Amino acid sequence: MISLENYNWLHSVIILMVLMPFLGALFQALYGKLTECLLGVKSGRWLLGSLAFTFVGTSFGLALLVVKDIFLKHPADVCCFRFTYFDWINLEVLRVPVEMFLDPLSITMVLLITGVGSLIHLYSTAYMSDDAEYSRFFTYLNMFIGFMLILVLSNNLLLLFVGWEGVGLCSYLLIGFWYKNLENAKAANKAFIVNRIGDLGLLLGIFSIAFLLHSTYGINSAGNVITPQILDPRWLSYDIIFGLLPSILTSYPDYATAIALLLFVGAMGKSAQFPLYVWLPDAMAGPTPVSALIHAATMVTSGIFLLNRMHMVFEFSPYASAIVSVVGAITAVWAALIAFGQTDIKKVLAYSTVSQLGYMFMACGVGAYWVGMFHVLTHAFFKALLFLGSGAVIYAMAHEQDMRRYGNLWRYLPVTGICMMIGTFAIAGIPLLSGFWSKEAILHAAFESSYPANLLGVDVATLVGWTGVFVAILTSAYMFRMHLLTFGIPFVNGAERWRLIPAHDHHHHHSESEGAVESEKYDFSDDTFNFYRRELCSHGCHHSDEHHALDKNHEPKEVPYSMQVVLVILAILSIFGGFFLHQHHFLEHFLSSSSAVSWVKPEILVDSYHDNHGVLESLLYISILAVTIGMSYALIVYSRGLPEKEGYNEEKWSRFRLFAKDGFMFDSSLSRIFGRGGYKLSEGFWYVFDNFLIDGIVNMFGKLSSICGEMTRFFQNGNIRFYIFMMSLAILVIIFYILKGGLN
Amino acid sequence: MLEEFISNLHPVLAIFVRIICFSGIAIMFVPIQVWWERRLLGWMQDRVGPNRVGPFGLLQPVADAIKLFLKEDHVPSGVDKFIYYLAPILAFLPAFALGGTMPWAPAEGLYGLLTPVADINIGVLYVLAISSLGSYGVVLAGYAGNNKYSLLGGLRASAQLISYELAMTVSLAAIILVTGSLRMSEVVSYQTGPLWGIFPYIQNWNLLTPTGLVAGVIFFICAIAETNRAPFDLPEAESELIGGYHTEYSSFKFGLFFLSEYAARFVFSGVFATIFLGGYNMLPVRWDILAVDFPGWSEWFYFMHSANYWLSPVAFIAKCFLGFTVFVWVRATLPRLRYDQLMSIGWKSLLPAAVANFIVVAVWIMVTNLYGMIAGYASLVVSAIILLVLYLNIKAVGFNESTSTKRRIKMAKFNLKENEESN
Amino acid sequence: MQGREILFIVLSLVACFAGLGVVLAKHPIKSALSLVVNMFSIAFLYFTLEANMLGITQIMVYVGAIMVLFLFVVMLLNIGSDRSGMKILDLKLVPAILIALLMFSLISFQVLYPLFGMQYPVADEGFGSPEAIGKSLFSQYVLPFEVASVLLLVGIVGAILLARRKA
Amino acid sequence: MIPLSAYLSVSLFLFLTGLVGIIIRQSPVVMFMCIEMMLNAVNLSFVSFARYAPWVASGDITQTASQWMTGEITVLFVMAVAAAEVAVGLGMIMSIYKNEPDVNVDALSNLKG
Repeated sequence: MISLENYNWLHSVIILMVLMPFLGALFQALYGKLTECLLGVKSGRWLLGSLAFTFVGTSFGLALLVVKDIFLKHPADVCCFRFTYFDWINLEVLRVPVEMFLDPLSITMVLLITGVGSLIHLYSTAYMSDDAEYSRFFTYLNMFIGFMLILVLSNNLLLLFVGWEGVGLCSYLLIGFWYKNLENAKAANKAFIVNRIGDLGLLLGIFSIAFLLHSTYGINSAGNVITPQILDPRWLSYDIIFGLLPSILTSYPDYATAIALLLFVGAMGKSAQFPLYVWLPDAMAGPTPVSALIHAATMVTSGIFLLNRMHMVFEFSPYASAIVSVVGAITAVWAALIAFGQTDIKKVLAYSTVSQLGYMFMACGVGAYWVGMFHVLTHAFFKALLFLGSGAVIYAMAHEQDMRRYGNLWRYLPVTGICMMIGTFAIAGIPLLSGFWSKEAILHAAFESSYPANLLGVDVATLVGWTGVFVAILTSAYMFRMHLLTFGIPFVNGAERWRLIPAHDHHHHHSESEGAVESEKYDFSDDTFNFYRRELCSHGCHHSDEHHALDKNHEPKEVPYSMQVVLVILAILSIFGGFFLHQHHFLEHFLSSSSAVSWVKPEILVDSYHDNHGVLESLLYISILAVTIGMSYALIVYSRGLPEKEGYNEEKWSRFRLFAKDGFMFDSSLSRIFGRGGYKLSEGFWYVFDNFLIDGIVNMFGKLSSICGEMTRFFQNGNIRFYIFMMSLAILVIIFYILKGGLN
Repeated sequence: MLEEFISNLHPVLAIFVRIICFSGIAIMFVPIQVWWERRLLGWMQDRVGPNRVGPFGLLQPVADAIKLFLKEDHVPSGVDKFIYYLAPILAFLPAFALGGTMPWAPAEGLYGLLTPVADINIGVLYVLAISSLGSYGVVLAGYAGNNKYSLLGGLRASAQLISYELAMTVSLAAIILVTGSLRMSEVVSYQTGPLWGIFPYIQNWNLLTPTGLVAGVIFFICAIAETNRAPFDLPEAESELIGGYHTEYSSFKFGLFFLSEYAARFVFSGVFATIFLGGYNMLPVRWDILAVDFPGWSEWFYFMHSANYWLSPVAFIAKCFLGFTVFVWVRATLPRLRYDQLMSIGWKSLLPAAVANFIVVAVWIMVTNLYGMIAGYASLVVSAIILLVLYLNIKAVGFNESTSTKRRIKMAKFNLKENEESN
Repeated sequence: MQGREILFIVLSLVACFAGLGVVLAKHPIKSALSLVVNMFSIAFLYFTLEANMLGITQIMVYVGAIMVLFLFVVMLLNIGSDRSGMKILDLKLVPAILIALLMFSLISFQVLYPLFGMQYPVADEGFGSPEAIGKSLFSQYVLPFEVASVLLLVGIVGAILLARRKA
Repeated sequence: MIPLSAYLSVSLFLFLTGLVGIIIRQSPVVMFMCIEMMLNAVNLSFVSFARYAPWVASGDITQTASQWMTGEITVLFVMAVAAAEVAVGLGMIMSIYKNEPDVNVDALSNLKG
């Protein structure tokens, strides 16, 4: 530990870093409309946008300052700081202060959040410039950054939970940003509700940690301190937890598995892992910058962050780790397969995000936590790039999101195209780009895992490794599919595909289609124009004058410079970021040193019996081969434009692709089982309990009171003097009683 | 000699002597007041006034009194006899009882045995309590007359009394806060201190201090209202209610009302003089201090000091007459208010002003105790400005409202016209 | 018999008769006047108990304000005597008086009689003075004082709401 | 010497007179007056208890004021409450009389069971 005395300023810098985004949110919320009124819409929005960017940028600057003065000057393993500000909860046995914890892991996340966050704020100032509720958007976005910082910087589990719920709230608000469209509101609700399941898991995890600490070392029911070790009531803070957990978990290994799995359920919800991933694709209903920031780069990675933070618990439980990696692998494959059936560009990216998150969990599950964080970083670069690029495409294409309407956009959007190509290369794992490094690291970690991860007799780590290779093939295939469908110059069937849409008079058509939307608002059975209509619904109501629908006369234009700049920065990061972070094992050393307390690893972990030397030696070639296979598949199938089998007529689609389009029926069957099943169940309960038991009791009381009322209504004759008379009679009796010594 | 005689009396008898001293003066001065009022009114209204009976018409009040008491004592039929007879007495008593705690001379020597009737430690409250009793005579007279106009007069009187009682109480509360005592003699002796704590040779009469001035003006207006004089004489407005509550009274009973009205004005002027005008002191000059500070003139100053003592009853009566003159002056100058104006002045102007004054005084005393005199006066100015701004804001809002109503009415008329034209 | 006792007897007799007058007077105005007399005599009883401040407050609040309000209301509404009259044969009259007598005898035997020999202590200088009341009012009883002021405010608002003309 | 019981019996008499008055009178205004009288009776007993309390003659005013002024302070509060009560009560009576010019309390039994 460095002595903090030379770094008094850190104390205030950290809280300032957290407070800046909140201040921004407060300003936007309170004075947003006022500013627009006072300065006019255009300059007011300029001011608001720059302020929003400035607040987050200031946080980023502060984070850079901290890195420059602390982390670059000292070895990483001594850089652990705890800052206590004030007490939030202060009981005799429990004290939860508002305290921040600065270590390599949290500063990495802070840099990621504020850095990517400020870039996306910059992007949004242009992207949202003609939305009616500009300041509301930035309120939410700034607030999100603030809560995310609380999440990663907090030093205790309760404060982490505050951040966790806060980002969930912001995500909800931003998915439902265009809440006037019922679909968006439903998507927001879905995200919120699915996340509740995960949050319940996290809460239970926190509770069980608290229970474990408290019952083993804490104060028993008689109020006596059992062990003198736990005198500090801050037993929800990391430094206490990490100091006490190893010895407890060594003696109770089953608890380790239980806690780890509960925490993992929390991570699953937030990070969209297999059963709980269903909200993330729907979350694309929000504005695209939100998808880039929250649903690709930062919030969804908080599950990985949680696993990294609490990795001690997981390392005590090989079973839980195995489950983590298996769930990650299933998610990765599952989502990658679904991505093939998607025609909406943002949905492809959403499923790709889910798949990549699975990848990260694979890494965490095989014990390479730093690799998970590494992939979080690189993924943040290229996925933010891809989302923002897709946003640029959508912006240029009159808010059309269907890739089948695109094609040949290279000609019109060269900068976006190049940037997105870099992103595609990066995510596919083309060597030397950032995705390559992290993906290699994951596969490497899987094959050389030191875990005895033998679940039901299967060598999990090796299996996961091969799954990773398979997912790499799939990833490069569907990403190139997306890229080629969007930007690719078709060799055979000529022109840009939106040219096939018949032209129409803007205003006339618009009013007509709005009327149509009005009349059959939620009926999207005619799904050729499914997304078209949806976008119309979501955007049309706000600025029907400025936006016209896509038609054959549309000429895509390159997006504003402020958006291009962001794309270029992110592209540069996608190219060099991975290499930069990976050289000399920089990140590995940096992150591996991050823990509040060092502890002796359990002995079971040292024992390794699987032997993947051969695979490890040829891993580089295997992964390059995988990328090549995927890429060549995509080139062969999509270089001639949109294949007939994936056209507008879905009857010609293959059964697999149709199945994938529906997400393998997973979503709908979930709703069928839990929705309808729950309904039936509650109907049964209603019939039995409500009708007979509860109604019976209530009616009994009603009847009883009415009988009593009948009996006493004689006295209630409305004559005040009678009341007073009775009252005085009663007083007389009472006085008599008292004077007779009745109270003695 | 006189001193010995009085001091050897039985205490109950001594009290009677004091009462007679006080109320005798008050009754004695009623005819003079009547004459003075009529002459002054005549002068102010550019006419002669009574000038036939006696020199300068000085005997006119006597003639009036003889006429009044020789009239037929008429009792209307259907009145509640008991209340009818009770009302004039109830009107008469409080007017004199009001002066019970009022010192008309210093409590030293001979005067100390004669005044006040009772220097109790709640003298100011006593004044307020008794002045609130003044309404009973009027109200009951109005009721007993068995006459709609009388009843209306009584109603008005009671509403008016209750309304103005509040402002009066609060304005006196400010003075009590400054003085720190409810005892009348201490209120007077407080006023002999140096002015504002700064000028050593001038007495600190409450009317000379800023907050005291405000309180004094409010108190005097309330006193006018409490005695039902113009411009607050709605209970006996001749043009509306014939004579108000005393319409049905004649002869001696009317005389009692008449007497009590003049006595009440005289005594209220006395209370005003006691609380705001330095009581029985002749001039706001501190002769004894001057004598000490300027030894060359000390004999003359000491002479003035003793003159101040011996002439104090004269000075006090002069002040009462001054107050009475202001009563008459106001009556001659201002027209009678409308009933709603009366209420709005009482509740919307006087009461807030009195409360504001009270707050200013409280702040001033607080700040003076904490930070010294200069800061105290600064706080006085600042809080007065703040309250003024607040008042102006409220006033502005009121103006806006009224103008908008006017505009709305205009618009409505305009629209009506338009419609008519189109039809 | 000293002056004080005579004063007490006179005052209490006045108070009792005025109290009876409140109940027995046919006309509300007369009831009100009896009540005024009653309260006045109670105020003077306070004076005999050396509670000067309270006595004067009693006169100011009850006689000067509350009873004037009563009179005002009676006159404004022009309430006559009970038209139905006070029924002498009202069934409640006899039991009510019986109850009162019972209570009086009970309390006087059980409470007043034992207290008869109660010593009459010499009060301190300043007992019942404005200073003493003010000091305890603004130190120990400051919270009830504030609550009472709020109560008065609520009372004002309530009265205005109740009595204003419907628009 | 006036015994405490004398004051208390006056108080008790007035209280019971008020009570009887409430029961036998039918005019709401008079009933209200009776209530006021009862309050006054209780006040009188408070004051007399305060005066006759055995600790009155002990100690100086500033130290023990809060002890022996309790009865009188209570009376002050009763007065404040009574003032508020009268304001509201008379308002109610006014509105009752506006609806029915000749009011008998017995007739006001709309809320009877």
